[in-house]
Amino acid sequence: MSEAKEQKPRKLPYVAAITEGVRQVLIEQENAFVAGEDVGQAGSVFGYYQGLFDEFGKDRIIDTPISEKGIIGLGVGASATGCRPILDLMFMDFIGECMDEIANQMAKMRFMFGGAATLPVTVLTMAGAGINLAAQHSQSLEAWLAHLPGVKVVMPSNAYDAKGLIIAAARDDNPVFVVLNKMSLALQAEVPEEMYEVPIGKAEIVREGKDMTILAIGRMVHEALAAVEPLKELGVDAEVIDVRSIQPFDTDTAIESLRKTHRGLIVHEAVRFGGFGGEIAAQLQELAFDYLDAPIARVGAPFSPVPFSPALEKVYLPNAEAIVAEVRKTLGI
Amino acid sequence: MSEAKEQKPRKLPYVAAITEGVRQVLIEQENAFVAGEDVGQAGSVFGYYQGLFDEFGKDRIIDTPISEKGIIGLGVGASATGCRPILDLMFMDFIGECMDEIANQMAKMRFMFGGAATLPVTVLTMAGAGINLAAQHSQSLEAWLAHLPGVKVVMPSNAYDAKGLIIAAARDDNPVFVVLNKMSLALQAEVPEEMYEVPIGKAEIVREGKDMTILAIGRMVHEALAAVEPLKELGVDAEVIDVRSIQPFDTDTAIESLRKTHRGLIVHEAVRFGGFGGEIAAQLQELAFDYLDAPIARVGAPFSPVPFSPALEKVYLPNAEAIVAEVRKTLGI
Amino acid sequence: MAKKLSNKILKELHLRMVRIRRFEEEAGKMMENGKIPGALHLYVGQEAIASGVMQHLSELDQITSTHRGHGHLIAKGGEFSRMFAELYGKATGYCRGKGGSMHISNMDLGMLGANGIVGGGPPIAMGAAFSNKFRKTKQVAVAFFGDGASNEGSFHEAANMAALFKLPCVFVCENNGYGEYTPQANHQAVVDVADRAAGYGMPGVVVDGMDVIAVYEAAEEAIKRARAGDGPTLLECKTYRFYDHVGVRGMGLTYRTDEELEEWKKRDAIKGFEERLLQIGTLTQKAIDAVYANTNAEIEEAIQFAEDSPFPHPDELLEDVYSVRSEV
Amino acid sequence: MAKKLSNKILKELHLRMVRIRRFEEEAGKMMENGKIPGALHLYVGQEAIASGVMQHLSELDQITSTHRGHGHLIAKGGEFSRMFAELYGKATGYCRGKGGSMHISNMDLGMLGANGIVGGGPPIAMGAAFSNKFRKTKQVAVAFFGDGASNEGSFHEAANMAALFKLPCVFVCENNGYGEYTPQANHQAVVDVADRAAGYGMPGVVVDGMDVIAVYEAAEEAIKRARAGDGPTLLECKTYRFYDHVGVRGMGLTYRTDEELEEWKKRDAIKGFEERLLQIGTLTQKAIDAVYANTNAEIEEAIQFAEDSPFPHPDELLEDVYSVRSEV
Ligand SMILES: Cc1ncc(C[n+]2csc(CCOP(=O)(O)OP(=O)(O)O)c2C)c(N)n1
Ligand SMILES: Cc1ncc(C[n+]2csc(CCOP(=O)(O)OP(=O)(O)O)c2C)c(N)n1
Ligand SMILES: [Mg+2]
Ligand SMILES: [Mg+2]
Repeated sequence: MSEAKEQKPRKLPYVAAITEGVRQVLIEQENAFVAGEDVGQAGSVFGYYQGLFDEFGKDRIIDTPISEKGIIGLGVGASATGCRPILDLMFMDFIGECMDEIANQMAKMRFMFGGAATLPVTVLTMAGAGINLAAQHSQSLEAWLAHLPGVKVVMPSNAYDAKGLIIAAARDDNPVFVVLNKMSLALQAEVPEEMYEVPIGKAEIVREGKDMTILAIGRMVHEALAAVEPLKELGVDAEVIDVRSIQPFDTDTAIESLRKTHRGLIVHEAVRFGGFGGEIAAQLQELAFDYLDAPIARVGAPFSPVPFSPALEKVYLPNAEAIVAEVRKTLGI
Repeated sequence: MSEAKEQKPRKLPYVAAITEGVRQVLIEQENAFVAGEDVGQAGSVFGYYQGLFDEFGKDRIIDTPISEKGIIGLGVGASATGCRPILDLMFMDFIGECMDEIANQMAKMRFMFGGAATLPVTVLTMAGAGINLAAQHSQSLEAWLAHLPGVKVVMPSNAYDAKGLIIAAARDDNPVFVVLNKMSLALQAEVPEEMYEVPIGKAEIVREGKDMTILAIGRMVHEALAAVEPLKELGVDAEVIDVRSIQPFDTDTAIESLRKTHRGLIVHEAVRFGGFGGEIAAQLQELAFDYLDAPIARVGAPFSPVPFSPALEKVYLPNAEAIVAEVRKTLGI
Repeated sequence: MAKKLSNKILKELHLRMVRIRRFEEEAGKMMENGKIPGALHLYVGQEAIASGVMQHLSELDQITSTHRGHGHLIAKGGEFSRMFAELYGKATGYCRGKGGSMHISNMDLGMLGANGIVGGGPPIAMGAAFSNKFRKTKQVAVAFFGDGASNEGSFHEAANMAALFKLPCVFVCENNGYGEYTPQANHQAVVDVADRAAGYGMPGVVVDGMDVIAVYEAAEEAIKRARAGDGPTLLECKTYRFYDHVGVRGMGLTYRTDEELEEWKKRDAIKGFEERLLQIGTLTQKAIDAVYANTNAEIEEAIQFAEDSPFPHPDELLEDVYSVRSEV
Repeated sequence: MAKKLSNKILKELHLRMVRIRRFEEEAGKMMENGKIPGALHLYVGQEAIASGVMQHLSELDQITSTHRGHGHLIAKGGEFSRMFAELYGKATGYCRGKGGSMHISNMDLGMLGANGIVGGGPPIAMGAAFSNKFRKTKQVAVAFFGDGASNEGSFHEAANMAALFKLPCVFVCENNGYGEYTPQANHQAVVDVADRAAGYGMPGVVVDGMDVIAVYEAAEEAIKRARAGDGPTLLECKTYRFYDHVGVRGMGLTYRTDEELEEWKKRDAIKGFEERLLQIGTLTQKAIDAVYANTNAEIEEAIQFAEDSPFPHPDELLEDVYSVRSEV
């Protein structure tokens, strides 16, 4: 991310970086289009397609009915026959509406056909809690997708990665899910104007440290960074890794870091039990067993649906405090 | 399981134990009914409702259209209003068709309503590969459900547990998924005639050993047992635990075993990456860190859809050999 | 119209509508004042539908609602105080603060929940109707849903099963012409959602959703039919929402014109109904004023209740995920 | 009928049907002989539909199929040898042995897969049709599906979107009266699936699925309409399967009577068609015999090919899960 990022000190919010990434893909790939609910004139309820309808017209920015099975089906059929669809699933919570089309068709078609089908399809969807949208508009369900051979899954934590991962996803010849975060829409970062890719399957060390590796997913990267100072005060120099891609998962970067720090912690916003952190922890303890001075710790949401009340959602959401507390527990400090 | 099981040396196959469990529930609970595709006169494509249609009639054994969303919706609405539905989802692979109804309605209704709704609903569904039914009729997707606060998930490996867990599930006031296995339908076990429960949330030690804890899920219990002898020859005295319930997961039994054996391995038929084994491994290494002489190992299916060809499915499916190989790798023997 | 209907019913219909309207207007204000967090989908403009349908239902009958659910709960007998408390996220709310606007519900009133999932309601209502038939009660279950929701597979499956099993169920489509910001013509190639009924083998009826009597009468027939064991009906009510999709002024999008809004406002179900009630002498202006005054007082009290109520204690988070098992 | 149609077309229709029939009969035998693993849903009895429809499609047009998919692939030009090899699970099969009967497919022929998911096809066909329109080709996409599948939400969403976008798409419902072991009357309250078309704003047509000419003619109109940019049609073909739901004799259930089967067999699409062709002189008995003889020879060869072919190498398991990324 280093080079491209430093050329131009232009800052963009996450939401605009998404727009720019999609826009450049649409210019580059004539068979690319965007399809989803209110992606057209409304520019998405999250605003990240603003302007695209006016620029590309209704044939390439396609408002669909409220039909998630239809949207994914459209993407499967169209991608298998020469298009490069960018599908919009609005809230990730709606993924259950079309999980069959995702899991049994999109993910498996190539394999079932012995490699004869290629599905260059990108799906954007919005995860995360934090603005009191309650149990059906706040979930982080990436673990379901990560367990699904045939799709890739990335989760950009910042504007730079959002644009770069969208471009990489759209250029990839496989179904790629780009799981966005609604609390991050206004987050600014330096974003080059030109097209660039953030490689799918590569984690990024966003802060170096020597005492503990914190692997954070999506928005939790910022919470991990916010925990760095308090941890320092406890004498723990944390290395923070932005996982970025959960399928493929960048095992190497994680293991290399652990060899140095001997301690690891995983943070995701998803429910901790059965979340992707389990996969990471299982891998790390297996591959770095001899380096570990402490068990791999995990921070995630408690085992409950996301509550509506601000008083409860605050308690529900993993944050820097929870990270510090978990580190203290794990290290007994 | 000991006492009840030994009273009567009657043997039943898994398939008949399911029938008996469901039948006794229907007799006990007047507001219980079975609903699903071809559960009626056909008695299910797996045969486990044979005879129930004749005994209980079409009002209690209800053939539905091919409408998985409808079936789960029926169960949600009916269980919230005084019925105790037993729903049949046929192949677990179809769960994506109704994942929204499961995840956003069934699992969350009680919580979203502040505890005001109670959903005593049981879902039976058939998982597993092994008979060349290919990618869309062979999956083990329990990890999706385990990550879902609001539902319970059990996976009986034998006839005794199948009956006892179905009865426990039907008497439970929460949504419970009973994930069955199609390769186990003919497996015999001693099954008492009377009603009994196998407690949800309790694992069972099916073979005691002192060198290594093998936690096996569903049908893999039998593969783990088949690995006991070859492991003995390698000098490893394996303790085999039938996980039985993955939500809630019986952490205590697992940890206690690990304290004795100092080594652990998890086996499930589901794809290894992102599977429930990750959660177990993460918990075990965290809670038993100081007891472990080796990393927690995992055996699961490779990262691919289930292939059709017998030549490939054989390679795909985890088995005793794979368990032995993993133990050797983990222990360096 | 008014000939057939007693003054009592006319007054109740009016009261229901006013209660919804005033609740929603105040809820919108409280949201804009930053008092109500999250997303609020208001029912202003569509009051005749909930009111006309619910007039036929008792607390034993069930309904499923939508993301735009306050009106349904009010018409079903919901208390303002516990509703406002829920919108505020307070422990005294109907859902103990866990649900909020999109999941507001009350099982005792047979209100099986607003729903954040478009199309989430119909399968549940069908299930409740199944239960009613199974338990041999005379209860009816009504599913409210939007024009947009009629494109979801869940509606299709629920409708097919309800018709097949002849369930005591009514599907009430509140066709307000838009799914979010997408006009109906851009989400389906039919003008009448009711045209879908024939494909399931049930009657489809189109009714003016701005006319509470028309809704009342059509609902009467559909609910009677359901209660008599003759199966479901798809009742489409043509209506319009006066506020934006979410909140009052929404995102400021120009997906519909001011003229269109004004046209529909001329047909405001409440204003028109009040004129007729005055005309036929069912209500005097004074009586109407009293309805508003009482309603306003109740709202004021309810808001105070919500303001004064405590937030849920953090420990409550993990409650209500599971029921503690009870032996049968 | 035959007046309008050239001998060439009549012969081709006949040939397609015979090829399907004979393939299926032999596949059934091979399954019973233990040569073909997994589940085999055979198309015997329904041949007129695939044949009549596919007569209008080129290899550029796409179809999606069902669990009962061999007939569709054969009619679309599938080779027996690679099909048998796939059913056997051999490396030379159309899917390299990874798909088997329920996923048999060939992208080069525009056959986008049999599908193990009931209702899996229509959304994909709709997507292919969308692609055709987007890419401004003249291709048409046809979705085959059963009466049972018409109750799945996926059909509903696909039909609605296809009609809304006026896609070059045809929905062919093969109504064989049963979804597995459940008669149509127990899975939907309508007699004609085609009645659902009006609810989406597309024409619905019912045709005798045992009459290849009737199917041919109805399909012609629907496909022309699609190709002309006038949108989709729902074409329902009434038919019957002569074998059981799965395999030949299935699970031995008594969900349908022998009499019913015999009634339908009297209307066997192939036998009836042959009689007419003999009558009008399009084919002589000798020519008909030759069709069978050639087909049989081809099948024999194909089975030999399948038998002789190697199973996939274990290393092939992890191939084809992902495409190796290619720069645009
Ligand atoms: C399954 C699902 N898809 C999409 C959404 C986002 N969404 C919320 S309301 C809405 C529009 C619903 O339109 P309609 O059913 O007509 O109801 P209305 O808002 O007009 O009352 C959409 C698309 C959702 N909540 N759930
Ligand atoms: C989503 C889904 N639900 C259920 C099944 C099981 N199943 C396989 S074939 C079948 C019957 C399909 O009936 P229909 O669509 O009429 O096709 P037919 O078999 O009659 O050709 C069923 C229920 C499935 N494969 N997929
Ligand atoms: Mg609407
Ligand atoms: Mg059928």
